[in-house]
Amino acid sequence: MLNVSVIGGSGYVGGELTRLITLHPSAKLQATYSRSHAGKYVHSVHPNLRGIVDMTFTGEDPVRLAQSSDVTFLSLPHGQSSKLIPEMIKTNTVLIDLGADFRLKDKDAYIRWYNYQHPSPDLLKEFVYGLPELHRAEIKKSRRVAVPGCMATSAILSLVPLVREGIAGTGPIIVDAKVGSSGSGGKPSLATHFSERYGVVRIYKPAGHRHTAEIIQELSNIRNSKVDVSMSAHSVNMVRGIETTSHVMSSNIPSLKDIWKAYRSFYADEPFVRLVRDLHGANKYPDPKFTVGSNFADVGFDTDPEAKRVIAIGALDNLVKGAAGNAVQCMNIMLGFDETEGLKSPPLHPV
Amino acid sequence: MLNVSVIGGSGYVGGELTRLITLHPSAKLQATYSRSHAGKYVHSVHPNLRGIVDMTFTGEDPVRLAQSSDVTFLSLPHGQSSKLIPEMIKTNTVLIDLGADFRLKDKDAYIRWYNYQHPSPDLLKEFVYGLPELHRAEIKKSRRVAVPGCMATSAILSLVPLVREGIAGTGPIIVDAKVGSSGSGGKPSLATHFSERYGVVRIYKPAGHRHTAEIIQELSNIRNSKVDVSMSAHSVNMVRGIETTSHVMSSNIPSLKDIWKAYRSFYADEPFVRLVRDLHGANKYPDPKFTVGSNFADVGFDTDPEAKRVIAIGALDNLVKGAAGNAVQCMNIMLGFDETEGLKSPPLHPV
Amino acid sequence: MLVECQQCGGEVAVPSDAISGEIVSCKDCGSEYEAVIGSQGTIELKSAEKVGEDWGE
Repeated sequence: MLNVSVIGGSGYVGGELTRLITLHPSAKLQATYSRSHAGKYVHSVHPNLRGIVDMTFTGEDPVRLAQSSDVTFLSLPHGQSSKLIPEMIKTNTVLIDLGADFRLKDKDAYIRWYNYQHPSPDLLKEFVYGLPELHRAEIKKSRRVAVPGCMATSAILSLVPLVREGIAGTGPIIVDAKVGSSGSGGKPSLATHFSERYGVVRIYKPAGHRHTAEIIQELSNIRNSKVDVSMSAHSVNMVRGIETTSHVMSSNIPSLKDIWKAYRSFYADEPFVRLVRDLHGANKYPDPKFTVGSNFADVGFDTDPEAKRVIAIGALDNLVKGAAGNAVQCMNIMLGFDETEGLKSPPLHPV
Repeated sequence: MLNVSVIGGSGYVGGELTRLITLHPSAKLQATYSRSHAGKYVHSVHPNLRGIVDMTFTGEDPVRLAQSSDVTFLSLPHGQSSKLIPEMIKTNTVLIDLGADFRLKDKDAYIRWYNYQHPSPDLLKEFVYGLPELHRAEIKKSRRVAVPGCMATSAILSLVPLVREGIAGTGPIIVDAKVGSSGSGGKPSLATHFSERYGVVRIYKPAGHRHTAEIIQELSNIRNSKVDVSMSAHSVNMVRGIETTSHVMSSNIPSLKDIWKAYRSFYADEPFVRLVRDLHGANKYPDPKFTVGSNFADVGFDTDPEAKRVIAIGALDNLVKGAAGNAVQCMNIMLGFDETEGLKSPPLHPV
Repeated sequence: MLVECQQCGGEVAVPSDAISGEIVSCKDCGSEYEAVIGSQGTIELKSAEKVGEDWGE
């Protein structure tokens, strides 16, 4: 049995990691660290886990916890893991960081997108960008993974086949993202105050959203040249879920059948990517409503030839494939387990 | 591996049974019957199951399906299963009816509560009321179970310890139920039209709700004398979930510590009942929000001595412990599996 | 070390290395206690309940 520690266990992602670990046949939760909730029972913060996780949060030094754990997940607010990782990296724990501090390869990108002077840029090359569909081989050989941002995951997965075939990347790509409230975490604020948050379609970041950096990095990597991507993000009336609609301006718009071929050839064997483009019914394209609680990323497309535009659609559960589920998938790859271990729950519907 | 058939697979309960069967290590879905959707892929009706259940609905005769199945679940609209069961009961399939047709022992109760002349009253004694917490021994010996109604399950489980200790049952018990939209199934109507259903607190049945009959039957059974129970039911702004607040008028109101003792002694070893009464935090009492997707029934209480009133609170997921999950739990008991087999998913939170 | 909760009769787990004044809570009902460690290592629980917050809507 793997000894697993979660550093930052009281947040929604920390809670989701804990939930998924209880479902993993070969992993056992050794400790869940939360400075602010130390000594409190896990279920006082995660009521869903009452009767399932009989443990209190620990306030013990996270580096010592990492030392005694086979796998250490870090789900801390931005800028926190880069304070711990320089020490943790000296232990032989497998490190999976769900924060943004080690996702980007270029330290200048952190200044540009996060207005953040990275304290240990030399460690950036130690971490693999934790998107199995793109970096499975590298993840397999590594012990250090940085889990992608939730919006980036949805946008990248929906765009990769188009970039690879040269359909996307010749012109600008505009990602229009819609996000559920769980994406902004468990800390209350005026923005998340029910009477203010309920029923909004709030474009909280028209431009300059941080996840754009990862999308540019990964798509440019595939195309071997800079890809022009920009993004706008909206809060909408849902708790779990991300939907990204990427507008691909392209001079080269093939037939729908060819696009099917591009997506199928790239994703045929992927356990967690589903192609969704149905001619009938109310649900023809990907919709986060049908991914809730599962590690699935649903991907679809359409074309708008007159407007020289291809539309790439992605939908996933921001807490699962957008964070904790993807982290467990990377753990499975690094530790040699079947990739679906602990991640087999079908989405709930209706919910 | 058990061969399992679902008769009535296109509804929300049929979809939930299908989802849970995919999680059961010893059960395999042999067929899912839907007259109206015969020939269509399961995921055309249950998009969440795309890539998980690669099967089409069958229109084959349900009695023949039952003949070739180890276990047959019936999740049909009210009045349908009593047309099939007289034939099915001659086969040696294990029969689990999620409809109301065989829940009540007294055929006159069907006239009183359902305005329904039961076509085969002699078969009523063949079925055990499928609430394991009350009838585990009988279910174990039986091969015919009628799964309780979702509101009845929440009310009964929250009231049983009080009835058993003579705290509830001396005076009237008024159940005030709040129900999610998935309780009214998958068929669209004006009542479920989004712009009409969204955000309501709609008391759709102030009196005479059918599930009252089961609550009276089971509580009177415990008390060995008629218990005066009535219920009002409301649709509220949630998809999954039931919350019942039962107002117990009682001349005998013990201390909170004694009530804890009554609940703990009855439910200490139950795998799916959680006692929820917390002094701190925003979530002191049971709330369906923390049961979504799991087979848990959360139960809690409070006292109002001046008003001679004890308040018993129940919360569960109407599609899981209120229907499909409870059905699978009964299957596990009848077939000798561990009761939690296929039902181990923790609730999702937040959702 | 398990001590009976005065509120609900449940079991309050007091860590073996608990020090006097340490706050422990009851797993079942959440009530909080201050651990009072006697000279011979006896453990007593003193209620540490301040007035519970009211989340009145």
